[in-house]
Amino acid sequence: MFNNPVLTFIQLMNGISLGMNLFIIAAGLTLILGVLRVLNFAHGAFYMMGGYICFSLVGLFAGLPGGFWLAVVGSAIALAAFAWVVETTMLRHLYDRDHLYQLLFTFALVMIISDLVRFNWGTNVLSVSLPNGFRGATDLGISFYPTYRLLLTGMGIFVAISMWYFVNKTRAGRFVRAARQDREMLESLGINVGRVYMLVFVAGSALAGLGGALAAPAVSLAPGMDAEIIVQCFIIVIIGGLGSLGGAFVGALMLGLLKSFGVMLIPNFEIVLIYLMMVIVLMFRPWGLLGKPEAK
Amino acid sequence: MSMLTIKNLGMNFSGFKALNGINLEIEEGEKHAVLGPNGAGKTTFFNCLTGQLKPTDGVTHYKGKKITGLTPSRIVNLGIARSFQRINIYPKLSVFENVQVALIADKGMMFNLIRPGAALFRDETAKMLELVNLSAEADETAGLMSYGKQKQLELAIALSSEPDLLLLDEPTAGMSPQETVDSIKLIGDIAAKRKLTLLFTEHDMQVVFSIADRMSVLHHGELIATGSPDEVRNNQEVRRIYLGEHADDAA
Amino acid sequence: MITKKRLMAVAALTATTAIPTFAAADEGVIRIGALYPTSGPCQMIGDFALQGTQMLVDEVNAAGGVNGQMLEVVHRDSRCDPAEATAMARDLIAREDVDFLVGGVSSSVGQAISAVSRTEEVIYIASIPKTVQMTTPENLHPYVFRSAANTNTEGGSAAVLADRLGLDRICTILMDYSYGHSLNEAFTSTLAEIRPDAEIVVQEWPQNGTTDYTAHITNIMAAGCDGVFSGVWAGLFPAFASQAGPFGFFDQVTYITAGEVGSPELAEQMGADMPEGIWANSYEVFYYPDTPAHNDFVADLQEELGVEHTPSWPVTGYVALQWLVEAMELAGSAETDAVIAALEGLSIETPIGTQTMRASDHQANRGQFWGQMHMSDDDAYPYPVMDPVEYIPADELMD
Amino acid sequence: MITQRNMILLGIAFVALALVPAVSGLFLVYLVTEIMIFALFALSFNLLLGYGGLISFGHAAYFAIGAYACAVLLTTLGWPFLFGFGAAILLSAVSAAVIGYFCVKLTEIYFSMLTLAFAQLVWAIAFKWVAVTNGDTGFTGVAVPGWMDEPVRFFYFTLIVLAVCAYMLWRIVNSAYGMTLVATRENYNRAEFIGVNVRRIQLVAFVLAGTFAGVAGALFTLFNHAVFVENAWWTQSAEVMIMSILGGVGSFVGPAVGAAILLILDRSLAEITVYWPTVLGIILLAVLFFFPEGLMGVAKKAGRKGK
Repeated sequence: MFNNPVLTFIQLMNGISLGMNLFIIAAGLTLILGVLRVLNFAHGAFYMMGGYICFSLVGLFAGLPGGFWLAVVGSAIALAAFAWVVETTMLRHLYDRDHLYQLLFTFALVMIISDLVRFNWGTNVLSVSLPNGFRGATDLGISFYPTYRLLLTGMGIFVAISMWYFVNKTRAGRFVRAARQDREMLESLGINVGRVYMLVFVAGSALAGLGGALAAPAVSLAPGMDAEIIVQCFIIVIIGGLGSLGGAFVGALMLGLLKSFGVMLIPNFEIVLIYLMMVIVLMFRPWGLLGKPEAK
Repeated sequence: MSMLTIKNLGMNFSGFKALNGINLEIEEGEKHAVLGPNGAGKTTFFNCLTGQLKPTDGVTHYKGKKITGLTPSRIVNLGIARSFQRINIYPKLSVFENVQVALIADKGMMFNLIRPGAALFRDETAKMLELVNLSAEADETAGLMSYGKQKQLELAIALSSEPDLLLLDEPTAGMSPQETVDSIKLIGDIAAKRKLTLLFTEHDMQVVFSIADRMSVLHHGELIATGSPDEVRNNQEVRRIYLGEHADDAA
Repeated sequence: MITKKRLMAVAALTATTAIPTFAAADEGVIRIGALYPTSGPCQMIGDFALQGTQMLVDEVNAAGGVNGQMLEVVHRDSRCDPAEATAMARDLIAREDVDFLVGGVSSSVGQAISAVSRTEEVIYIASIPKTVQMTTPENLHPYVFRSAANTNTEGGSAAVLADRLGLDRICTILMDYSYGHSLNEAFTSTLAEIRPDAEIVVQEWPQNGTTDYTAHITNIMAAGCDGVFSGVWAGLFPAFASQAGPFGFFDQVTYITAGEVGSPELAEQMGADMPEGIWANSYEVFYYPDTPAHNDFVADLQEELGVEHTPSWPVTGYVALQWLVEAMELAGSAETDAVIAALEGLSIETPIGTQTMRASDHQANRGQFWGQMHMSDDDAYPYPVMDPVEYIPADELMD
Repeated sequence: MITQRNMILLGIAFVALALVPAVSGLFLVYLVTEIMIFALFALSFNLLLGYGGLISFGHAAYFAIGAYACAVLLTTLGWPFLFGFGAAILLSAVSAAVIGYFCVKLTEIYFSMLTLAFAQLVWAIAFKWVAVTNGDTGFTGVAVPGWMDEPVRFFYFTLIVLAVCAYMLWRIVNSAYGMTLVATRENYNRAEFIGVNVRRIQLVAFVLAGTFAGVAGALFTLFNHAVFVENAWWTQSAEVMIMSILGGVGSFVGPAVGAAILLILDRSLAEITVYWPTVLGIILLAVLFFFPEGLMGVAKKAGRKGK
């Protein structure tokens, strides 16, 4: 296959753009996992909500210039608000409990959210049209490539850089890093840990919403889309390392590339291979490729 | 041959030398105290001996057998038990069960799927509780007892492993003066009765001199003196950097 | 005290299980157990199929019932989950005392209901599941009948179309589960027969549950085929189309797709996003054929659903029940053995034409509506429609 | 002694269950059979969760392995029933031993994730190995021996298997081993320092839980004459977890009661509303926030108050 450079290039782009879309969603998950230590099974449901809300907002903003972009931003904000409600009314009361109960809480959320979506939007497959100016393909010199997927790639990189900057270069980011390592230490410094948790949960969920909204034109909306994405996100987060943003970036790229080149190299068995990869990483490097082992 | 021979023990936490080149021999029947201020590396030292941590350097032999690199449970099975500075018991189990489980483990019954656990070693458990003066509290939930009693229970659990060598990490930490006196007397009695070799860390000088027949001083991860209490007390370096400068801490 | 409460819990458990009442076995009523998904990912299909079922029941009851007995539909949610469907099918038989089972959507649910119908000796009409496995000799049993077209017909009719369109280098993209693999067998074997020179160039198998097809799209476009046979069914097609479109995929190849992409529901949903000129199929389309029977059916359905442009799935539920009703009338009874005997070889007039239930494998000769998708000229219905549209019969293709 | 009284009550429950076919219609026979199968599954799971404090997220794997093995051995290979049934259980045990060996090396979230990853791998293999498992179509037409292929007979067969397994589990959790397992849950570190090889204790729990899950899986196959890939999907693992929590992980029978509650809720809610997942979700939230010890926890508390 590599004797066709154009084909190889397009597959590379396919893998990267898919990986970048997955990264946006997985970044939110890994952030929440790293700081709150909550295995958030509802993250996929948040992603789904983001997509559906985007669908409605696109209809609402149909007349406005840049309506699609407003809808994307609106979806992220809506999810942030939703997450805030969930966190302040329920989740925060579970932090001190066994993580089993947090897990179960997110299950309950998944059930309720999937019903909310069904109630609100029905079960028809809904699609969001590609936004104006992004329907065609762009000449990259080597070949043409769909413009919207280039945009997805760009958005993924943009999110990665902004998050890197936020976590590593800002004061609030320092707290997040500290909370990831040692909650007690942060408390002793007089930081309101509860607020850090809340902000992380809200920001992580907003990323899920953003990812869902951006994916909407590319994947179309249907009940059950949450279950598909959550398994992929867990794979990414595990491969990269729980809580590691860089790890999520690498994991998402690996998964994207495995999907694009896997169908050429090992057709039919990529699904087995993906889970095998997850098992092997956990067996030999449970903290992930880029994560750090935890001190006992 | 010494009971415990520690050679060149070192522990390196990504660049930070928590322990460095420790050499120490403990003879059978000895009551050996390890002194040092907070952060001197006492708990790390114990953790390296008992398998909780894998030292980055050195080897330890117990009764001629190398124990470095063994898991904690293997080391316990060889006859070394320990207590912890922070209370380390089964807080939700009853006091009785706390000890009973330790006896089940000691007698190698822990993989027995058939014999009801609650019926095993009841007499032995009762005896052990009597030994540490907890008979009256047998049915209480362990985590709800007073701090001092939890410490006593901790001791009972450690003794249930029927050790020859008992490591006690700050056995009187957090106790009131009266509790401390009682507790030290208890430990001394039991050690004598059971012919135990004791290795313990302590920050309270009173305690150390009342019970130890040899002692070592740990400072910034290094052993700066070993000997009888008098020898150590008169050691120049110890006086200079420990008793002299940190007299208040040590008191 | 722990123990007393434990006893109470057991008692409470017994009480709650006892709450569901036994259906009174009313002699005058024939009970039909319908198993369609009304939650989860296949809900849309289930809702419509159930409406079609109910419509026929209402018609029959309005006309005095079957052999003087009224029909009654009892529905259970099969949730697109075979284990659930198994339990529900049993529940319908044991608790609701139904005389017949109809329904199912996915192959696995079809197989699951068929397994129950075999052990419980209750007739089951598979109205939607298409996999040929249900009627292969090792799985066939006296109680299962299929009113849906099977994958042989669906894949075979696509091959007929490929032949007619003069395609010689063909790529396939089929979902990597039994539906896709069965379609593949039917398509390739029929093609080898009717167009031996055609070559299958590349075969792509997207994973179940995937939402990204770009790698497959790229492979197909690089393979240089002139036609593509696809099993990316209606539920997945919008995503596929939005990913393939910008690559110029649909301009480069002639795209023939199974899986009801031509259904009016999907066409209305996608609107201008439906790629022009692709070939797609449907169970039914309200605008064809222009026969009295079909027009009556559409009119009734319009009234039933309160919509002008009717969806395609109701016909599946409707026809499944039609088989039972006509067989009972022929047999003069609702006795299982008599109805089986009547069903075997029976021909009925459905809204979409005459169909016959083969005695040998209990498969109806249901054909497929195929057509090329174009934006409609009708201003009142500004959606893509099949134009031209035709019915490709099943008789030559079913095996 | 409480233990003895509990045994007597379980005996009464056994007799009450045994009377079900005599006093009720076929549908209760079916429903209770299904409840008994999932009760066994939940009891096996609780050995890990309730007694070992191990949050396995892939318990469905052993259920599915037992189920598929039973189907394949009896049908494809035509083994005699007892050999096939026994070998299926043995295979679950062996798989649990192999998988568990790696899983117990990890703790907490990592343990959960590795069990999930292995279970998904089992699912992927079941999905792809069409020649043996029949893939997503499901393995149907299982050769169930004639002597049990009748609802009431199968009901009694399940009841006896459940009673035997529940008795064995009961003995196990009350054994010296069971006490040690609880100790490792309560304080991993302390258990190590009384000389307990905690990993090995946990591995034994993993294997035992996997074995009994395999029994439940094999029963499921015999009951339905079929196995489906969905039985290996992670939602099945989630379901058994929900059952255990609903009933209460702190008591031996809790998870079994939870299995009954979930199945009955599932069946009856679906008849009342299409939005049954929401109702179930809200019930789950209520349990989480107000009755974290599950139904049996509530019963115990009420009992104490009553006294």
